Amino acid sequence: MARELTVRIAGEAGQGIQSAGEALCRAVRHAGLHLFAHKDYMSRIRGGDNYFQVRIAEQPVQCPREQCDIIIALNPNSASAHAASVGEDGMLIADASEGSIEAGGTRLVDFPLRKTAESVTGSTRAANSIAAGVICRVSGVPEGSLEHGLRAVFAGRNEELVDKNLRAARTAYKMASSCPSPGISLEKSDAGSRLLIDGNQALALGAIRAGCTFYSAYPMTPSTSIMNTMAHFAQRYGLVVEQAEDEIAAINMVLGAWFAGARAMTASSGAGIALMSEGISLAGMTETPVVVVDAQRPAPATGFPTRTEQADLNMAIHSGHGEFVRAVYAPGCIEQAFALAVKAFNMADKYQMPAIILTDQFLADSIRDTAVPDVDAVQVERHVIDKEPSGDIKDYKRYTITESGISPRAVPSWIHDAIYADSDEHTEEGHITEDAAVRTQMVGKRLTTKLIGLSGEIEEPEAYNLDGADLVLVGFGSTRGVMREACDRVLDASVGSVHLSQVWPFPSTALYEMLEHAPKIMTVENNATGQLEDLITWKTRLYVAGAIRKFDGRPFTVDELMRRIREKV
Amino acid sequence: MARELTVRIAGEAGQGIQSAGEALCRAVRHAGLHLFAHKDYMSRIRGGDNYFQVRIAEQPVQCPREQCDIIIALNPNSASAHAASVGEDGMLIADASEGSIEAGGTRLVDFPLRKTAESVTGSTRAANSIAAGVICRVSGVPEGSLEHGLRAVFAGRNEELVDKNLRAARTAYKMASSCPSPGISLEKSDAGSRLLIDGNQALALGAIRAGCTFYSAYPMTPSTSIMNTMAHFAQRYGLVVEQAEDEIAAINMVLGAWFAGARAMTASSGAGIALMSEGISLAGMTETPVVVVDAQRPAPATGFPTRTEQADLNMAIHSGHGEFVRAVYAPGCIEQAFALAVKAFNMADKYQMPAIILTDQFLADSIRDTAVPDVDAVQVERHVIDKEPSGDIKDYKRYTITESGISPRAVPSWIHDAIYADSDEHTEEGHITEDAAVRTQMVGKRLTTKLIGLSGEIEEPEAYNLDGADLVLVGFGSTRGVMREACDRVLDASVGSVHLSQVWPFPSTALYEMLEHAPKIMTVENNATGQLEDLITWKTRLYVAGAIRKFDGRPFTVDELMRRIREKV
Amino acid sequence: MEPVEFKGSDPIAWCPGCGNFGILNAVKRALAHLGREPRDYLLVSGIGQAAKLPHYVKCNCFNGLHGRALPVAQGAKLANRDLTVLVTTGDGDCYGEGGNHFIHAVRRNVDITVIVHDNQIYGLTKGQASPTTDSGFETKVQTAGVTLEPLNPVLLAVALGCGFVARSFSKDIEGLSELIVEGVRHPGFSLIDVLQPCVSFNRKNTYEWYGERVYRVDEDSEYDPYERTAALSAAGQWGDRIPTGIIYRNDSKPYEQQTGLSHREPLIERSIRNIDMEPAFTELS
Amino acid sequence: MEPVEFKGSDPIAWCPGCGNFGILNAVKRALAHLGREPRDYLLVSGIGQAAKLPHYVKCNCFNGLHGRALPVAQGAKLANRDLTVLVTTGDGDCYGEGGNHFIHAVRRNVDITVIVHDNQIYGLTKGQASPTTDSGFETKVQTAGVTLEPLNPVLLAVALGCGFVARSFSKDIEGLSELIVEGVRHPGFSLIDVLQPCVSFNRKNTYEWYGERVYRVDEDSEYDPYERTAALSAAGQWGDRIPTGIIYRNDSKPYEQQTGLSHREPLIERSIRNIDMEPAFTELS
Ligand SMILES: Cc1ncc(C[n+]2csc(CCOP(=O)(O)OP(=O)(O)O)c2C)c(N)n1
Ligand SMILES: Cc1ncc(C[n+]2csc(CCOP(=O)(O)OP(=O)(O)O)c2C)c(N)n1
Ligand code: SF4
Ligand code: SF4
Ligand SMILES: [Mg+2]
Ligand SMILES: [Mg+2]
Repeated sequence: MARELTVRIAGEAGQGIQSAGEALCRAVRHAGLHLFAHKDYMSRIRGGDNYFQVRIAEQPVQCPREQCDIIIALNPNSASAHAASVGEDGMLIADASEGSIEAGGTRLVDFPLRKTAESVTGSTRAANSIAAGVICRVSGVPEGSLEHGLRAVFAGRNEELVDKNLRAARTAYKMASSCPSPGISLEKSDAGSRLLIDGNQALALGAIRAGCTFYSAYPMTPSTSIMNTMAHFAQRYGLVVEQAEDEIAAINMVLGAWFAGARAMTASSGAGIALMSEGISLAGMTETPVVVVDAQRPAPATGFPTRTEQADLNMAIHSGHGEFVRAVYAPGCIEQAFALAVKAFNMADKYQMPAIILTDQFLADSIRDTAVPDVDAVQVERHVIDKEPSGDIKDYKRYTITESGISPRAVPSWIHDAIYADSDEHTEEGHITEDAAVRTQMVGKRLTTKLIGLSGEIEEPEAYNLDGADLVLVGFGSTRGVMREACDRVLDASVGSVHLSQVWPFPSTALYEMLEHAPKIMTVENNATGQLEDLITWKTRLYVAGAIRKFDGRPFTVDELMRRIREKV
Repeated sequence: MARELTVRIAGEAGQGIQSAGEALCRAVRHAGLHLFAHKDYMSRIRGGDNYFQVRIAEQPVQCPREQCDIIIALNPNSASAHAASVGEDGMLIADASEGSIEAGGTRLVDFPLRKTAESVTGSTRAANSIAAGVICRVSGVPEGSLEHGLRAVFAGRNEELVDKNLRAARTAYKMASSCPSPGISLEKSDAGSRLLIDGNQALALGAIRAGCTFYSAYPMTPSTSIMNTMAHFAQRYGLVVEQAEDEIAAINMVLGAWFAGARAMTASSGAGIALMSEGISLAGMTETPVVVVDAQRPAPATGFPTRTEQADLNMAIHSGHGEFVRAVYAPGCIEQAFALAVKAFNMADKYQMPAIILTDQFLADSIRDTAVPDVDAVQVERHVIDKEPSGDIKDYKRYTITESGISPRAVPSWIHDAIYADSDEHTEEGHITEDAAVRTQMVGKRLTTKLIGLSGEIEEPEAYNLDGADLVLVGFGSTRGVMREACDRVLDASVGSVHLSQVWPFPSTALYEMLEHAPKIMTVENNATGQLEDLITWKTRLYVAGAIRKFDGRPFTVDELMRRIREKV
Repeated sequence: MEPVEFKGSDPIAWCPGCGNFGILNAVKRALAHLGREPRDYLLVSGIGQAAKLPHYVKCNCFNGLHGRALPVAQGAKLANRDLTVLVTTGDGDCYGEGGNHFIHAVRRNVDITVIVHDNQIYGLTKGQASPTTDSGFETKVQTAGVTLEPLNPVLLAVALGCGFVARSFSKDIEGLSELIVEGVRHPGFSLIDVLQPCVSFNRKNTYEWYGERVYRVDEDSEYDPYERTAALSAAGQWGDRIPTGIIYRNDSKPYEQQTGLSHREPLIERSIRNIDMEPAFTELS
Repeated sequence: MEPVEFKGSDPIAWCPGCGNFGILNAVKRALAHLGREPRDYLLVSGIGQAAKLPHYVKCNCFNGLHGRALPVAQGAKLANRDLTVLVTTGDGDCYGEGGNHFIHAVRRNVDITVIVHDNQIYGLTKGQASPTTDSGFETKVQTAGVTLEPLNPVLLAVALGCGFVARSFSKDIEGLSELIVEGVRHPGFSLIDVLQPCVSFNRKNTYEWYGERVYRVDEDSEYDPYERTAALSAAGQWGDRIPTGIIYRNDSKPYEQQTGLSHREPLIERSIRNIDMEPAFTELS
């Protein structure tokens, strides 16, 4: 096992934990170390109790740990609340002079966070930068890296502010030499030149790469930062980013843009995706491509707005009335988020259908140092009739019956003929029909025939450590990293894992072949009913011997997963 | 086999086929004969080609035939279009003087429909009553019954209009003595005292019986006549019937009414139900009961607005984000529509969840003579705390954790305490929480625990002719009648059937036990992907050997079903 | 171009005598008058009788969901600003199911022209009250007569600051086609609410009923549609006298100009085969 | 009753200094002043910061979906007309996601009182533009500033014929609580749009900004809220001077009176255990 440290900054919403955490990530990466960071925050703007946790390691890491080596808390309440999360030899750093702290048996290191901030900057606001300074010092991150991190996060803000925070952090860095050491010092690795992005940024970048020029959505946690990222790059990449009046408008605008010839995307979380159901069905009927991201959060209804869950799988597969083809992708990491965004555009375009990307708050908000994506590994394929040949088209019919079920899609105004797209059952020309025979033919084309092609382009499930495994974990989406690491760490049994990054059409054959001889299959899901487990039963008839489910709104840590595996074997 | 006749009135929208058909139904029932009538109509108000078909029999009948003994067409185009639907010894009655008719080999009986209407009433509008008169005469329905039927249909209209139509029909009745006879004369039976209602009326009556006092919906074919029926009875039963601005408003108004202590319902077709997805999820989270009818029509999107399909099964089970309990009923006939409406209210109320009733255009618009429902066979159960005991309640918590998972539901203002219902994850008091342990407990209560009780109250699948059957048909919803009759009629094999009137929670155990030893299972569904078949595989792992699917927007006739069974065995 | 060059091939499914025929003729005339090719127009509609119109015209058509025509039209226009985008919608489609899109589309001010076939009824679903149905009107659902205040879409649009608000009568084919031409030429969101007799379900607001009431605001040569106060008062009129013509105008900048979209090539012309990710990657590394 | 008797037990999750505190106080005062028991009030809300309010008041609460408070409130009121039903909602909740319900709830005129915490921003989702955000305002999504025309909800409501239209400022606790009392007493739909500083995300429309601009329409003793023309013009004001108080009133009959509901026992009092189906069966046989 690589050597590592897990550190956490805890405090109220509004205390700047987010900026301190991001600065820390950048500092760590600058120091040449790998990291995995995730966020835990409440649905409020001030107060409460949030944290930002960074796992720092010599090797790449893809999931969080349960216990921390160092927790720094920006106020006494948070300190008390987080004391139990400090690991055996770890420490809780907090400002004991600000109020009483219930640290239990945890080693408490007193540090004058607010006072230092005040004395250096004249206000307590910079306590977050103080925390960043302390953490860097204690974890052995060089002072230069700390500065780099802070500068990056405050880039573009006024000089005075940047200066104040830098001074605060530097002072803290010095003062923290008196803090005890966690007893591990990490060796510099090769992380320095890697990207530092979260799951939502990766999706947005993938969409931009795929030629998405129109984005419309309605704000909803945890999808909103996709819109922020698209807006951020709108100018540079010439995108139109339009906040819609509601999610129904968003998906219908996106459909209009695709129909007109652009590539477009929308995103929301479960409630918004539920509202888009009818629009998804419209995409199915009119054979208009569309890419939709569902950044899942615990439901039903409003649920836990800022937490994580994987309980929209059934909805993603079955939402919308009637029957039509769709693809549902479930990226397991930041690289897959980028690559599958491109694939979703290609497939939506090719099969003229909705492509849904299922992520969740955990993946959306997790930051990891990532290799710069090889943009050529994921080809952008365009599936409308190009402008040049468009001029020669005669007697165009939008819904021509073809062998593949795919009717060549032309761009309005590029061809001479008029194009009719219709949400009623329609003729090849796209006009309303009531004819039984045409209906049967169109359903065949839209559904059965297209499905044949689509089923040939399924993302293969990814096997890890399957050879000789006594137990195989199966999961989809954001649990990929934690499953893999559990395979590596559980030593009293040979554990393998299979990760699905596409859940519809379900990779039935591939999965069956992978698992047919597995002695024992166990699903790992962030939901309560075992939705993946049901799909496996339905689609492969394989026997799932056990299920590890978690639905408290928190992601799996590798420690919890290992414990639960051990309980079951 | 009982002796029977199938007759059809065909013509354009706006020619009064609907009224003539209804008059015919009432005449037939008055004559003491049984009947099954269904409608085939286009999504337009004038023109096109519609028909109204009545199967008249000495014994009760529950499904349509493919071929007709008598078709009367109100214009030459319809005559040509319907000629092929006339059975071997049948006849096509039409007005050959109005235009050329392509009757093929069909026996064409010329009758001056429009001219007679004109000469008797001064206008051709009454041609529909002429048709009713002719059909009655030819089928042997007494003149008195014909008059009864017309009077019933025109009840409340002005006397002159009634008189004109009666005179037209009587004249036609006389003139039609010259028409050939179909060679069958039916014996009077006992249908005279039975109700004559369609599936939607049965649902509305069931809802009224169940104490539904608030109905809100947005018009959508084929659900609209539920709203019409509720509105029709609003005054008599003191109902509030409110047309909503959209389907989202409808379900949310209905939830508000339930929360306040009333019983309420909404209905739509697939597109509207898709829009309600988020509201259904809200019902799940707030544990507010709600009854929703999905009168299915062919989809996706707008599809075939006036035709039939059973392709919303998956959506009914999985719509809405997140995980929560729900029940989905699928009445197979008019009696079940009434009884399951009552049950849906009881179960929604008891388990504080959405209860969805899946019907379709075929059942919604089919009229059959039906025994007056035994209202005591379906008990109305009320599951809120009554007004009397409410006064004594102290420290009320809306979401108290109980052994059954059901938290007693109090009515605002009846109890002294304030009631908090919340769409966020909440404490027992109903306040927003972010706590992981509370979440886990609430999911357990809402989902797992309640499911235990709910699973004990599943409508059992209904077996027909299973003993020694070589082949068992399995279906849900509106195919009940046609499957049963096919069992009776297919003589070259022993065919049984199992009908599911509840599809969620799925009656896994009961179905498994019924079918475990069946030599061969075949599903019968009005959809393209075999959604019931998938449920059977997933939930019972039984092997479905064959599937009869129909998705052209038309219902199965018993003749088609038999033919398709024979092709497969 | 001639109107006949915009004749569609699909058989018409409206009732004989329906006011929609007049609107169809006016649309074809306007498209011909505007002089673009069929390929350059896009008609977007929702669901209803009105929404069938695009099938009867030779030009591009997206016939989507009930109530959702406006977002589709805006998305299409933003993707290809060279298209001339019109919406043909009903009073239920646009002000009922689609009400939220209506108010926000007015605010967004994308350059589209919206023709509402306002028959004050739900035609296709057989005669329920729509948002514009007069109070007291009885239907199978509103058995005791409509109790809701009818929506006045013209007043609503003026109140929302819509840059082009007009009313017409489907019988006045020439006047309507002129308004459509004007609406299309107006840079920004244009509303044309068209009084359209439904001969099957609206037995109150008939050709005669409208005929006796409509007058043109420009009969009064003083009437200045740029005057908001006068416009608000004209827009408020309904009953014995119903104003038609351009009720209100202003010169608010359309979305495309505000966002600079009108100075850039249309989104659909952008080559997407090899978008350079370096700048983004660099920024995020 | 005293305001303190309406104090809820749930800890408040708003930011210190938020304008919502003033609204909360005004609501408690108004409920106390109106003199009913906590059990007789129902507060319905959607999702957003504003929508958390009912948790902080001791009375019945239905905290539903973003944008959907109005239909829930209307359904509850129609089921039990004896409840006093209020809605606490945000500018995004009520005019954005819920815009369609807003325009039709005004038309339906059910006797509920709607308090919109109008902070001209999406607070809970961290500062995107809402329908009422001023043009030019920059956010993480509207990086080049809002281009849409801001919605004027007061003008919109007057144009829709709403029977009680008021505006207030959250700092004016007394004035607001009086308006709430008036709104509740008004038989029919009442709108109170409350200017509410969001100290975390709206750095433009601050306490000071509003404070410098608001004035009460009844300062002018001539102002008659029953005068529609004057009301339309007052409602149209925004910018240097922002009118508050009761901008518009009329005496249109509420839904309950129009439909006769107010003369019958509330739906929830109806015994449902043995409803007699004979009349219906007889009619249909
Ligand atoms: C989501 C949804 N709800 C309801 C319907 C049913 N529906 C179709 S058209 C229509 C009303 C049409 O009225 P209007 O828009 O005024 O058009 P008109 O037929 O009068 O021209 C309705 C309610 C639908 N197709 N989709
Ligand atoms: C269907 C749906 N879409 C989006 C959201 C996310 N959301 C929660 S609150 C909110 C906006 C809140 O703005 P506003 O109503 O103005 O309330 P404020 O927080 O400003 O008081 C949004 C978009 C949601 N919960 N549900
Ligand atoms: S129903 Fe009315 S609106 Fe529809 S086509 Fe017929 S006359 Fe026209
Ligand atoms: S974000 Fe704004 S509206 Fe929300 S609580 Fe904070 S200050 Fe108030
Ligand atoms: Mg209409
Ligand atoms: Mg707000």
